[in-house]
Amino acid sequence: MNVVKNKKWESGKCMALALQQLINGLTLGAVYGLIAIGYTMVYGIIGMINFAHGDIYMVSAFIAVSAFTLLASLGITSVPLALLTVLLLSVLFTSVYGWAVERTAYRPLRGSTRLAPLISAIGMSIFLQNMVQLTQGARVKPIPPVVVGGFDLYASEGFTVHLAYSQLLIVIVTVALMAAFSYVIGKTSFGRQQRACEQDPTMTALLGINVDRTISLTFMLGATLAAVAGVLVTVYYGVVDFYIGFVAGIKAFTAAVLGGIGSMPGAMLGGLLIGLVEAFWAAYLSPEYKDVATFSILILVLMFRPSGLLGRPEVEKV
Amino acid sequence: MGEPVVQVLGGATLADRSKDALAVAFVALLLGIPMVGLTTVDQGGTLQVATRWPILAAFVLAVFAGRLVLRYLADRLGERRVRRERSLTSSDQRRTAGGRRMIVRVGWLAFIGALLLPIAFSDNRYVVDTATTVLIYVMLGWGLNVVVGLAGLLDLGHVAFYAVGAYAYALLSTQFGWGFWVALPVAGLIAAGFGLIIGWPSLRLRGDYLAIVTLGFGEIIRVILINWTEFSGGPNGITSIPRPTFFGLPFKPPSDEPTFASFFGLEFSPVHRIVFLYYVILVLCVLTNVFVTRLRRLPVGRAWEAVREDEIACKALGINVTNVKLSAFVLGAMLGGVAGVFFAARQGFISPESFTFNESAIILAIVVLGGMGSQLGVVLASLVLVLLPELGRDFAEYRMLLFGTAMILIMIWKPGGILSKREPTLRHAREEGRP
Amino acid sequence: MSERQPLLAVDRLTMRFGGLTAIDDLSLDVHTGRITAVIGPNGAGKTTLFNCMTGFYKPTVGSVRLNHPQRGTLALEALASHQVARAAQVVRTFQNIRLFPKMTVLENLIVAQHNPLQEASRFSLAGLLGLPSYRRAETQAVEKAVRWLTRLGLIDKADLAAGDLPYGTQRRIEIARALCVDPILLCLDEPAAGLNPRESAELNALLQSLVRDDGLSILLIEHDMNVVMNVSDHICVLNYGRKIAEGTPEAIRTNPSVIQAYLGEEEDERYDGDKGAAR
Amino acid sequence: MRKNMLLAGIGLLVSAVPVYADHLVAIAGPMTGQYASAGDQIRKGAELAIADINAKGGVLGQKIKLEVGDDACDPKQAVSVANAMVNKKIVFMHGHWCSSSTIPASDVYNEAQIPMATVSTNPQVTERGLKNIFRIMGRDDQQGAVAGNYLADTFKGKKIAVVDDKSAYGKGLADEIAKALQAKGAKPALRESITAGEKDYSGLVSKLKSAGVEVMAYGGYHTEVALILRQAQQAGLKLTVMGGDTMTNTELVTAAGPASDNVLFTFSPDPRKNPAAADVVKKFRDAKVEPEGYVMYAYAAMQLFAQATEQAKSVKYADLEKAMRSGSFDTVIGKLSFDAKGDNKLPGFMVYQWKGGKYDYVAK
Repeated sequence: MNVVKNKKWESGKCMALALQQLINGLTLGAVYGLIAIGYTMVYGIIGMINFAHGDIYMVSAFIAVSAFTLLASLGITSVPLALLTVLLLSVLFTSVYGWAVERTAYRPLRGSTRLAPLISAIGMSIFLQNMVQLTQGARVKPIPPVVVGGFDLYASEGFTVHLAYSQLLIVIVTVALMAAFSYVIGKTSFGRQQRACEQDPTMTALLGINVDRTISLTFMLGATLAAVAGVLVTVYYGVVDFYIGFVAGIKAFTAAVLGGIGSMPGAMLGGLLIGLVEAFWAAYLSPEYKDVATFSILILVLMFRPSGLLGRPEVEKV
Repeated sequence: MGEPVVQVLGGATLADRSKDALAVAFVALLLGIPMVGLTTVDQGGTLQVATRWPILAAFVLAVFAGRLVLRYLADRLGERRVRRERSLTSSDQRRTAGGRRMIVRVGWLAFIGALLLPIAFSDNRYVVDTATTVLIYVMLGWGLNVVVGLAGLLDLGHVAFYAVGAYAYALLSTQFGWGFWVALPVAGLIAAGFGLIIGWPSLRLRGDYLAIVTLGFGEIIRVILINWTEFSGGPNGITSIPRPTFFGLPFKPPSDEPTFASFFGLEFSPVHRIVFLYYVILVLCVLTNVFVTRLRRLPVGRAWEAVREDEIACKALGINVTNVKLSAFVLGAMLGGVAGVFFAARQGFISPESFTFNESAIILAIVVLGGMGSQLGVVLASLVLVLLPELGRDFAEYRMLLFGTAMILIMIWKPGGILSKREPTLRHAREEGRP
Repeated sequence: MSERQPLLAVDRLTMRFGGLTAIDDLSLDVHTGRITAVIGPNGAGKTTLFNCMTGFYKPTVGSVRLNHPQRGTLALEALASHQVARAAQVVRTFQNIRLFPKMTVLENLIVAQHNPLQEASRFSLAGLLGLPSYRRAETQAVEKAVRWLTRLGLIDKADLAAGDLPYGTQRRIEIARALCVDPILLCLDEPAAGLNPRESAELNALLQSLVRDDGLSILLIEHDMNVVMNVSDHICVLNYGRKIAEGTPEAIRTNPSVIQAYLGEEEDERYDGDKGAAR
Repeated sequence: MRKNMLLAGIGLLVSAVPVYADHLVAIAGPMTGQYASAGDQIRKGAELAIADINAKGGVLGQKIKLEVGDDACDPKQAVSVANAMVNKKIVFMHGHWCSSSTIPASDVYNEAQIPMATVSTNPQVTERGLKNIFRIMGRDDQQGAVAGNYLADTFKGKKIAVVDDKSAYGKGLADEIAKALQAKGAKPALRESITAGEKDYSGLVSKLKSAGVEVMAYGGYHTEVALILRQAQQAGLKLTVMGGDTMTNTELVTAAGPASDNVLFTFSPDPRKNPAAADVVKKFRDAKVEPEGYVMYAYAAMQLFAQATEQAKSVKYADLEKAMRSGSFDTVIGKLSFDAKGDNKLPGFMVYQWKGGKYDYVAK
């Protein structure tokens, strides 16, 4: 008797839990996706894994914390105004970081071996982490909740599915950003130059396009997306520390490869997939093995689709 | 929008240089505002912004002056190099021959130095222990050098085999009471087996995909070690791992059973064990070096390099590329496992937190900084990468910052690594001289 | 009777990439002791044919049979690319030269003898121990390499890194390297591209001597009509993946459809060749 | 043979002659990295203690000098630090802080015969039969029992989840809490692990919510607790957390905000409440150091060394070890004495609660 009742009770709740995790997973995945695009763009244009990209995102989160605190001390209480200001500030400064990282650590290595920039990137990642630790302190940095409240979507047997406004914000900003981004890549002259550089940098240079500048802009654009992700994460979780770049970086890089490195829709898809896998695995199966699940899926996908989900299938050029 | 940094050619005027330095200082200002100029401090449970404008000003000024000086030096050096290169092209051939002899000489010197080190520092266990750490990394580096440097396979998960070796020895010795000398080769073989299992599915993937898959396997092994408590002790790790014995004679204070000290009539000193471990790994390193150097001159070694250079051409010549890659991967895994055994023997305690991705990154950095494929380069890079943080202990919190900076600077200075010259595996000129 | 049996028989081969048909129902025979040439405009499917024959692509339909004098009939389309070279002794070169650029010329040629040497080294054990059996094998391998290098006039370059040498030299090295595999059928993908007239004439002589003195059979993709018409015994013309003509050089020279499809382009190809030679 | 003996004798004589004018003592812990704040507390506590001891004339007529080792909580670096310290010929070590650093380092100190006092709480620290190690803090198993019993008594009938962060410390503590709950018949409703260092724990929160959990016993560090509390609040889940000694860190309050009032934790009796320590507490506060967390323990460790040395009249290992094992010492954390394993006999743990940015014993 008891058991039967329990079962029924569980099934309604199960639905609610699934819905809740769908929301949580999509939110998390959107953030991964935004960071992953930075990896994918840089890989597309110069064929290197920019290991410092996760740390660029971390830098932007710290900038956001400073900016939020500054605004609060200036007495700016309007949430949309504060958000917009912080986004702009963070994007501005973070893109300078993106530019400077490429200029100092990668450009001198252009045209050398494939691994040299990779090691330089690892060095840059260590540098940025420790730089932030030194200048901003090793302690976690919290901000008071910025966007509070949310909707209760659906209630079942004591479990309410809750969609926080901050989650909604993340999804809306991500969608808007993706739309703007496809426009930039697809329709503007920068986008054409960027795609041309991806295909054949030598030929692009011969056509009188400044390849260096295009690459710099690509890094800045990637940093912009990371900056937005950093601000969103600061708003959503409210806590940042100098180590977040590494964890998010590995996940986002995995997302980029899963989606097919070089493909921007692929990066977003990969990010969402990993976010969902993590959310559902954590809720239904053992959260201890969550990372094993993520990587196993990656490995399985690569076995059967060696260039990722949306990557161009590569015919071996002989 | 123009690029703020203008390429200044030789013969730049002071005005050009200061304009360039001004641009750089402007970028430094933008970089500095959020990180140096502003910070947040915790005041009674809430954050407050603190400003540090004087430090920011000093930072920007330092960048300006630094850029000015650097630019000037770079121009001067550039001019001189151009002049020197013009006059020196003819003796290039001789110089490389001289360089080769130099490398051999440096190698021997390093070996003799390594041999004498414990005698020179017989009462300094810190030096000997640090040297052991260097040798562990040399071993790891040589293992990964086969995979990355020779076969050109980007492996970001080498730490997996290091972990497998360490855990294999720890479990074999604590659970089954195996001695160091039996467990050492077995642990190496187990690591090689893991190399086979991981390599077989992933080696068909192309360059960077291989990188992320190996990274994934490295993480998977670490996560399993953390969670499978019954098997690996979970996060607690494995404690009280037996130390190696001198062919059955333990390094212990005098007791009833014969010990190393009592057998040789020495006074007991804990340094004996450390020196002994050092010599064991030194001997093994020498063996590894001979082994890898010889392999490189054999068909399999040449095939590794050929696969690195052009996989498709290898296939067209009838070389089974998968087998060649797998052999490199398995050998690298085995050497990684052996290094892991030494790590466990040095620590006496292992836990999953010693086998994170950071460790893989350091090993890879050793290979690339040293110069891909160069045996001596790995030794030099291990010295740099192990000693830098150790010497940097006095710099305390600046230590890792300097470490990261050094990695970038060395790469910019020598993108091919410290020793990037490739040595041919055989020569026609000498072949003809043969009887 | 066995004279009649072709060395290599391509039978109704079709290769599609998505919607694009690169080779369409192609049949072709290559006979022992002859130089067979495949010509056709750019994009006619010549290199794709090579890739299908040598295991780099799996053909959509059709078969490629090799009648090996010792090993019987082999289905090349089912073999992995390295097996084509190893078991069937069909060895190819590449249109865009694929040497091992950082290795020396001699090393390039020794790598080509990987399989017999690897066997002699007995899983590297004999090699590690430096056993005489292995040392003998290595000496023989070096001797063979030196023989080919001498014959192709490359011996003074033996210890130089292959990637640093001029284009024409690299082409010859690639051929020498392929010869070290002991092929029965040598497939050359535009061996004369980028050669100057003198080098091209030397190539003609080399190809003919390989067939005459060494008993090789050669399948050739070439744009340089000089080479094709002078050395080929048999020519097959492709256009848009289809065979449009086949026959002796004389027959091809006068074939109207070939002239229409291909020779109209000859001027362009000449120009290309000159430009390559000028590099 | 005789010559050997002679040499050994000379060696002994030489080593008996003090080479250093000062007694070198050392602390080791995470001075950099994620847990740098704990290392900082230890350093501040030790520095003041040594200043005080030296002001009173040092020990055995000689001053004490402090060496600081940074292991960043990395086991590999811990062994390096230990070797470096042995080489500097320290006579006493207070450290390390992370159990995973203390365990491998203690082997080195044991071999070199250097006594050590540690605050690492993992049972393995003293369970390996090493004679040189003394623990001045409670053990995770005691801690877990206190926390488990308190939870079972206070939150009778409510659903309790036990969660850990897969660190040696966290898992050990969580296992002991779960065991204590079981013993009291309050079976945990959920037993989960999370990965420390991540930011997203919404999966865990959803799971707690769907299981109707109101109380979460947590083994791990404060950073994750702050995040879980924030995310629980966001998801509309009111959660009470029971943690271990790491919750003493004020970062918890900064990061979790008002939700930190829902955090209970176990910690040794607050040394600041020890009337005998009032002077020292005042001294710290005058120096603008709040004697929280491990500050007083570091002070006590140095007191332990000074008093043991005076009792033994020697800094030689054999004498010191004997004095420490048999003696009893008046320190700012109470009267210290040790059992055969090296665990102290102080009354173990109290339950605390955060209230408005300060922690105090929980109101009964």
